[in-house]
Amino acid sequence: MENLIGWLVAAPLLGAAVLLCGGKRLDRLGHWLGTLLAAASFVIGAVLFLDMLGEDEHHRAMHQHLFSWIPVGGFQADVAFQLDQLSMTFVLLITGVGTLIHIYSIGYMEHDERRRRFFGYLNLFLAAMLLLVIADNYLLLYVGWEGVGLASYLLIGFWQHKPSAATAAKKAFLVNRVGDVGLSIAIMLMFTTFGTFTFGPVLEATGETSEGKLTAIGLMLLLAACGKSAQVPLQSWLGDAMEGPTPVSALIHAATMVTAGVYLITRSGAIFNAAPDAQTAVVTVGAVTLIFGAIIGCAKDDIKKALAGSTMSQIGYMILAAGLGPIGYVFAIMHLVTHGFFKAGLFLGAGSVMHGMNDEVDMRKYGGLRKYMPITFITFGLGYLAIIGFPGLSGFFSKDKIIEAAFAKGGTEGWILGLTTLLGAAITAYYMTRVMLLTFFGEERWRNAATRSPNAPSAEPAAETRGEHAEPHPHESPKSMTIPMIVLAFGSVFAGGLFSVGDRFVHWLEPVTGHDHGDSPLSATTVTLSTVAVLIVGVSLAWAQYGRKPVPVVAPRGSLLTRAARRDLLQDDFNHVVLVRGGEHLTRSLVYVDHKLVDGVVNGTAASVGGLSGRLRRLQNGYARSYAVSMFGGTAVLIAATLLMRAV
Amino acid sequence: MSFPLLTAMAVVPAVGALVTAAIPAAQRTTAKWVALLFSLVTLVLAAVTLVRFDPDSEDAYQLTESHAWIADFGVRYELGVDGIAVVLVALTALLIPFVILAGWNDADPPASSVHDKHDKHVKHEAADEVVTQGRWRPTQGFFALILMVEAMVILSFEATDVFLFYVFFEAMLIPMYFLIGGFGDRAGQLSEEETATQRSYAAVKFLLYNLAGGLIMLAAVVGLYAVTADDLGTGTFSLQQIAEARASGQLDISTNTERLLFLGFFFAFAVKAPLWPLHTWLPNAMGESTTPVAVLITAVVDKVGTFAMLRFCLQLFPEASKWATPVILVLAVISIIYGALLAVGQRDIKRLVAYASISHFGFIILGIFAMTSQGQNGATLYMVNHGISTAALMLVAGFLISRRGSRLIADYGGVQKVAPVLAGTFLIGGLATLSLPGLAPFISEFLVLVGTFSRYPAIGIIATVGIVLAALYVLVLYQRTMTGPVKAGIEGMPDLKARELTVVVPLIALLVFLGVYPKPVTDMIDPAVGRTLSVVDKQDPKPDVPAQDVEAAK
Amino acid sequence: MNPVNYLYLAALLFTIGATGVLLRRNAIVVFMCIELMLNACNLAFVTFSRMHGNLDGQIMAFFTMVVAAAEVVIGLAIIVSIFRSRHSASVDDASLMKL
Amino acid sequence: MSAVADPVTVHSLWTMAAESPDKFKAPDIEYGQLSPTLIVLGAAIIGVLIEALLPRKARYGAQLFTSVIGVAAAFAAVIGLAVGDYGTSKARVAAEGAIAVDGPALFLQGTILLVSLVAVFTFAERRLDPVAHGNHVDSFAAQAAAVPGGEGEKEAIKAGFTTTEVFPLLLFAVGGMLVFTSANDLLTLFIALEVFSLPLYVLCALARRQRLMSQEAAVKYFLLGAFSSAFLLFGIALLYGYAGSVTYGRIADVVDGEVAEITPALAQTMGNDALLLIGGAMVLMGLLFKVGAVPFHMWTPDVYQGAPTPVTGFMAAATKVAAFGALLRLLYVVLPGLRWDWRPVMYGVAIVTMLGGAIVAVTQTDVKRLLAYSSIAHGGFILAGVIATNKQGVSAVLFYLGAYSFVTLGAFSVVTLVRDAGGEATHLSKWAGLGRRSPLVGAVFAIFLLAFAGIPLTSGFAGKFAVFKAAAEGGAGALVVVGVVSSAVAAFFYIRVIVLMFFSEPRADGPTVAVPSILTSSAIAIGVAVTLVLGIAPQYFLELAGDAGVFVR
Repeated sequence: MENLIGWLVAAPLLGAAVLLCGGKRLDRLGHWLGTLLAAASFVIGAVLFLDMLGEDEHHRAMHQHLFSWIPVGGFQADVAFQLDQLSMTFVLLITGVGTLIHIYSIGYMEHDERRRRFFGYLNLFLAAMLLLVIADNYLLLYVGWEGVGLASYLLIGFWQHKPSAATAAKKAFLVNRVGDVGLSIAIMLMFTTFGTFTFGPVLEATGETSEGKLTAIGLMLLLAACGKSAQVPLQSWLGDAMEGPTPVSALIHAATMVTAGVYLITRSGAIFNAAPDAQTAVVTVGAVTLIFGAIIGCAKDDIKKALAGSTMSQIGYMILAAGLGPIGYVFAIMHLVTHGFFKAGLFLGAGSVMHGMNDEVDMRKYGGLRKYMPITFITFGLGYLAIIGFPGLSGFFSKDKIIEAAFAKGGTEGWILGLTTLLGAAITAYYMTRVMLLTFFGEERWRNAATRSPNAPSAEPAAETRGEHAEPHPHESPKSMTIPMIVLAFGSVFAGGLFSVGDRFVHWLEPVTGHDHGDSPLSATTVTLSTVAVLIVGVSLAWAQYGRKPVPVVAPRGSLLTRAARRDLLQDDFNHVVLVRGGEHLTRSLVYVDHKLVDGVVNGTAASVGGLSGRLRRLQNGYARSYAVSMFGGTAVLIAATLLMRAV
Repeated sequence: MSFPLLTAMAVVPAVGALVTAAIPAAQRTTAKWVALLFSLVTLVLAAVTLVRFDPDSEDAYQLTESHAWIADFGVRYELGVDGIAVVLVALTALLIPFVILAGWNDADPPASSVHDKHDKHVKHEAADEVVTQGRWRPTQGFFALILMVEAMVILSFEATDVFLFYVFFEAMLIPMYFLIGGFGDRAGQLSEEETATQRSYAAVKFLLYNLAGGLIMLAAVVGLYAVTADDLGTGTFSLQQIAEARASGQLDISTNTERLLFLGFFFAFAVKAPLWPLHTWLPNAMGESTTPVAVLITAVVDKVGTFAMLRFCLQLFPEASKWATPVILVLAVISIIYGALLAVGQRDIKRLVAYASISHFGFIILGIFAMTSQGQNGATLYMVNHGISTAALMLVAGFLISRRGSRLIADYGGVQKVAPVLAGTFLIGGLATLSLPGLAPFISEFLVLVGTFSRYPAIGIIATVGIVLAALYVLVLYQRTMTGPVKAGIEGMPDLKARELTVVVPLIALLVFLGVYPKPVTDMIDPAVGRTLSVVDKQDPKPDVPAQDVEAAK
Repeated sequence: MNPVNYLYLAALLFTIGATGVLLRRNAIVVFMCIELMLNACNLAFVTFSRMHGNLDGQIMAFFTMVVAAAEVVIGLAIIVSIFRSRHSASVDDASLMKL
Repeated sequence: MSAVADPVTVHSLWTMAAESPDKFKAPDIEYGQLSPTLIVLGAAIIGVLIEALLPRKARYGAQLFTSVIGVAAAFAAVIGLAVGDYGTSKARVAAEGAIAVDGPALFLQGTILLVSLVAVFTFAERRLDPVAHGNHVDSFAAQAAAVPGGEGEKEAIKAGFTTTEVFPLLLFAVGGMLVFTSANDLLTLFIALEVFSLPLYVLCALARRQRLMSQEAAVKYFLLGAFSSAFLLFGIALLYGYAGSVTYGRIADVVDGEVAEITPALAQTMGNDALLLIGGAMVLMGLLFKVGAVPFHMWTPDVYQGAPTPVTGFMAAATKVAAFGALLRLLYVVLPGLRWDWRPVMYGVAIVTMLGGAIVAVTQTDVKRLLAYSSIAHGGFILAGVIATNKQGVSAVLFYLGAYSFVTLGAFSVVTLVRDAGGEATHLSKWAGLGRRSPLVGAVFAIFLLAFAGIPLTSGFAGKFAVFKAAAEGGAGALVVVGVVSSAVAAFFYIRVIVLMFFSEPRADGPTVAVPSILTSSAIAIGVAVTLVLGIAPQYFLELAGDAGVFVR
């Protein structure tokens, strides 16, 4: 059974290879092949899952050792897999949601002549992501880590002919690279500290070494997580990443890849538990990001960017939870899973809306769409309720647990975190309601908005293929797209309950992550009530603002905060001024230095020799007598020198 | 005495050069095929060597050959390979056929016909023989020179006699010089003779730089002779003899002398490698020469420099090497960052790759002087991987340039739209260059970093920053050339042809294979590296909490 | 009288000759100065010969004279030919080749 | 004391005559061991007779024949002596101590003779200059006495006169050089010097083209040469004054204070080191002038440029060999006792010579001047070997001289080929693109340049390595470093020429490359062959030079 683990990765990898190398021949059925292999790997995952359930909960981890990868002296890296409950959770999420999104894409990418390649990239992503979660050592994880980075690079930049897309892709990769530096340094630290970087031994040995080293490792891991999971300060790429096709945003930039950071931290729990300072850093990052993202979410008029902001903020929740240590890990993962469902659902919904609206993304040009695309409306609606944590839906359970855990951290820290999370919940309710209202309620602002507003991001090329810029005719999307949405909607509704009843999820993960309840200053019910309360506040605020009065098609100038938020809270400006400009100056001056200084020295020496030569040859003035002089002088010197030698 | 495999490996291409050069002007195509054939034969021989080579054997050098040569100079014709050399020889033999294939049409007239007499001279043929073949044969010359370079490079990898090594290390410059100066990719932005001037400037710069390095090394070589002559009675250049003599304490070099000699050797290798601040010849040389030649320079010839550091600097002067390590490491790190930053700032594709190479050589040298098994394994592996990846990237770039007739990045855009395969291969080459996990360079780079970090954490961390910059220059290059709207002059650009694919695909396949399963190579290198380290007697730093012990404790 | 004085004289003559070579322009005069230097040498030879009481020095002197004669032949030939083509015997005029 | 000195102090060949007839003892001359010199000089005399007796038309052939046979025979004789171990075990002082027959002497004589043989070929070349009035002409003036451009010259040319005297002149010069390298007393040294200098002065004046420059070269060479020989002579006088003898061995003994019985006079002069030092310095100066060492080098560029190129080639090659031969002998046989005095001085000379030659050459624009400066720089390298003051030093110098002389001769022969309307086109700018227009010439010249630059696998490298190695062993490490630096500088201008020949566009009015007869071609071919053989498999010749490394005393 364990030998199946490898196939989890192999199947999609095979698909990617075939689709990308296959060439035009595969254009017609390429997407089916891709979907099939994604499904295959889901099935394998499911089989392994059932097998795992059979085992007693402490011996569920499975291992598969393929071959020795880099055997160099003391440095032994293997290609080996470890599939425990934590990995399994991810495997199911990835392959499940992945497969759905493959199906969705069949319809969504129908009109794109490069659809085969798109599916190739999707498979590549699945392979890398699965490798990331089933690797049994950090180096192999690193391979998956960068692999998903590559896949996301390729997919964000899928419409390469759009400069904006190409730039966004590059930005995403670069920012991720910064995170990767953290990961690789962390691995080096592990190697120098423990002489290995395999999960088992490393996590076992954490007790033996100094807290300082562990803190260093922890911080480096956190840096990596920030890059991949778009946490402050490395969050800037996620918004731009929305340039990619919507299914990509749903799969990579909502459900799976961006949560890799959470996985990393949870996986390395042992290290963080032993390094409180690192944990504090983690929770801080989480807390900041969850507010930061939420604020951005409130300001964006681009539906996908608004959702991106929300993603950031939700992952902030998870990171925060993971930072809480054993009290939080489980809920981090649980929220991760539920979020996977409803956020993917929301994105697919958004995609469906755009699909029906000539790829218009500006919510101010939507409105009243509920009667035109009912299925989308319902599924999206359910996702909406889930994310704002409407009691009974999955988001409610997971987020509520995190808030409890935050308080349970105890002390002032606990209070701060708890209140932050509550505030976050309120804002979430606010901006999601805003999205909902702008899109599906209110008057139909798209009616006379024939030409798209200039400031809206240029649309996906599928539009050109359909080639109409006239007034949109909103319509429901094809089955291939709606079915996945429906399935996800089910997930959004029931997953939470399913997990929480009888703490199933806690028991499932406990053997891996460990769990304790902490001592919350507030009773569970108080927390729940306050959650509901803030929820209501948020919703009603939003309704007051967007539900009652008509929404202007062109965005009002808005408050200072709003304007800042529209520009990702000035993060981009910072990047531009400091990094881009500064970098350009640096490189330009270096080029100059290299040419004038380093090279100059060389050419200079040559020149000076030439000059010297030019001066010396003047002595050769053609007059025999002057030659005689030099000879005479030479002799004199010769004699003098000889005598001198004797004298001294 | 068994079949002299190592000599054969050098003789075959040398003969090939003569034959190729002798082919009459008319049969240009024949010349190409002959050259390719000889390079392939060499490749086969290299394969045989790999098989015959036994990684686990006890003796330092295998397949050795030894004949008297210049007794008065204490010089013997001594060949032998250790795990490092054998791998690099294989790399050379492997790359040359691709270089030849890639340069298939680069030297067809009109091109300056320098080499004609030139390889004449390189071949050391009696002058009157030339009379029989008066006319220009640029193509023949081009391929003859390439083969000649191959022969000399292989010999310098195999030589276990310092003098013998030096001879080919220097002689190699001449054919290279004519390859650089004699053939340009007709992609200059300037007029014909402006490019010609640029080219000859580049060629002269290349030659003088390396000659200067070589001459300084010559002084050190002479010094080495004097030293050995003093202590051993008769001067010798044989690596093994010297090593044994040092081991037995029979030969002991005073600290200062050793340091001076070391510097003499190192300078030459640092120029060749090239190490900041001695690098400025490389961008000119790579920028002006045709892409195959550029590949020859950076992927093959320059490796001799780094290889020689590993074999000669460390093994002849272990103490001095340790003494110089801090400075060298700093220079290496500067190379890494500096090269990468300049690569970002380049407007010319080939110069960009050149600066990227400078950055990579920084990594290699870093690995060598980190004096850890990971570092040196990584460095050696890096030489191989960098050879392959740069070849892939540069050759594809060459195909691109030859299509558009320009080296300026600004002249490109949206290529992926018209030539997706070209763009794809280019991207893979680029990803290899930024050492993406799963492709070969990642492994070597990571090993180098780990190796450095485990002994010099600070330097290791700075060097790690280099990987971000690498991503920057590669992706910027890709974005500007391949993506975005199709630029004027790009429309209707043909995609890769069969010949070009046969060049690129195997290289990429190799990159992937070595990225996933480098074990065969590392198994070759590891023992040799271990031996080198024992010569400099350095052990890897121990982890402070070896996890195994912890396991055991539990 | 002390033979050393002859040596001083010889040295003096030699120096005069050398100075002449350095100062005079006319090729013939320069040449004569060189002859003077040679004769200074002769004087030195003879003096030393006398001091050491062996004849080597005197023999040397004879040979020097012969050589000087030979030099005259060659020298005058060259100088005359150059004079005929340039109508000047100044060594400074003959400076086509320089730098 | 009596004017008739007692026989003890009278022992040199020259003073035999001073004996009263009854005691007359005929000097015994080892003709066999002197045969090389005798043969060459004999051939020279025959050459003179030919000039006197044969009709004009017949002379060229006859002269060529005589010279070739003479030189070849002399070379054979040298080989004979060498085979007869006269270079090693049987090495001795011949002709009453006037001539030394030992390893270095034979090796250098052999080299000189081979070089001269090749030089004879280049002298005899008659294909390069355009046919004048139906007769082939060589590179020598039709009638040296005729005024340049004057009527006389025109008639001479019409009449098809040629200066076949060059052959005997060459032979006399060679004879002088042979003696020069083996002279074992100062008088012989001086005579030999003059014997080979005087013909060279004349030869310099004989160019067919650019006669003004040729004559100027001659006059400069002559005046400066005479000037230097005057110094040499005075130096000899002082040494004689110091040691009371002109024989090397005797002087050496006196210097080392190992003389049997010391006459009061000797005691007095021996006490006066000034004599020794000044004398030694002046003799050195005379030799350094011939070697062309800075600061006694200034004649070299002008003379090399003005003289007819075959003569230049001969001078550059043979003179250097002879002069270094004499220098070695002087320093190793006469003044070893003074090593600690002259070594530092020579050190300085070597350094300025290497650097000066290389640096000034960088900005030269005329091929012949360029080669002149390069020969100066090489002189510096050889001096480095001389300074090693050990056996390796001697053999290294011998080897270097052998290798270098052929390269030089070949290079100058190539120069004779490149011509335009005004004769040889020696200005560098005219050489642009030469390698493209005529690959063969370019290739060959490139080989020579690379050999000059000391690129491995050429004789230049082997020689340079040998010299530096010896210097390093002789504890002159600094010289090696300077040498390396100056070679780097030198490399620059050799490369410049190659770039010019191959990487720059040929000029429309560029020179043509004359197709030489077998004579020059063979000269060049020999040059290339030697360059490559000594480059790739030098061992045999190194051994040869190694065995020849010991001076007899």
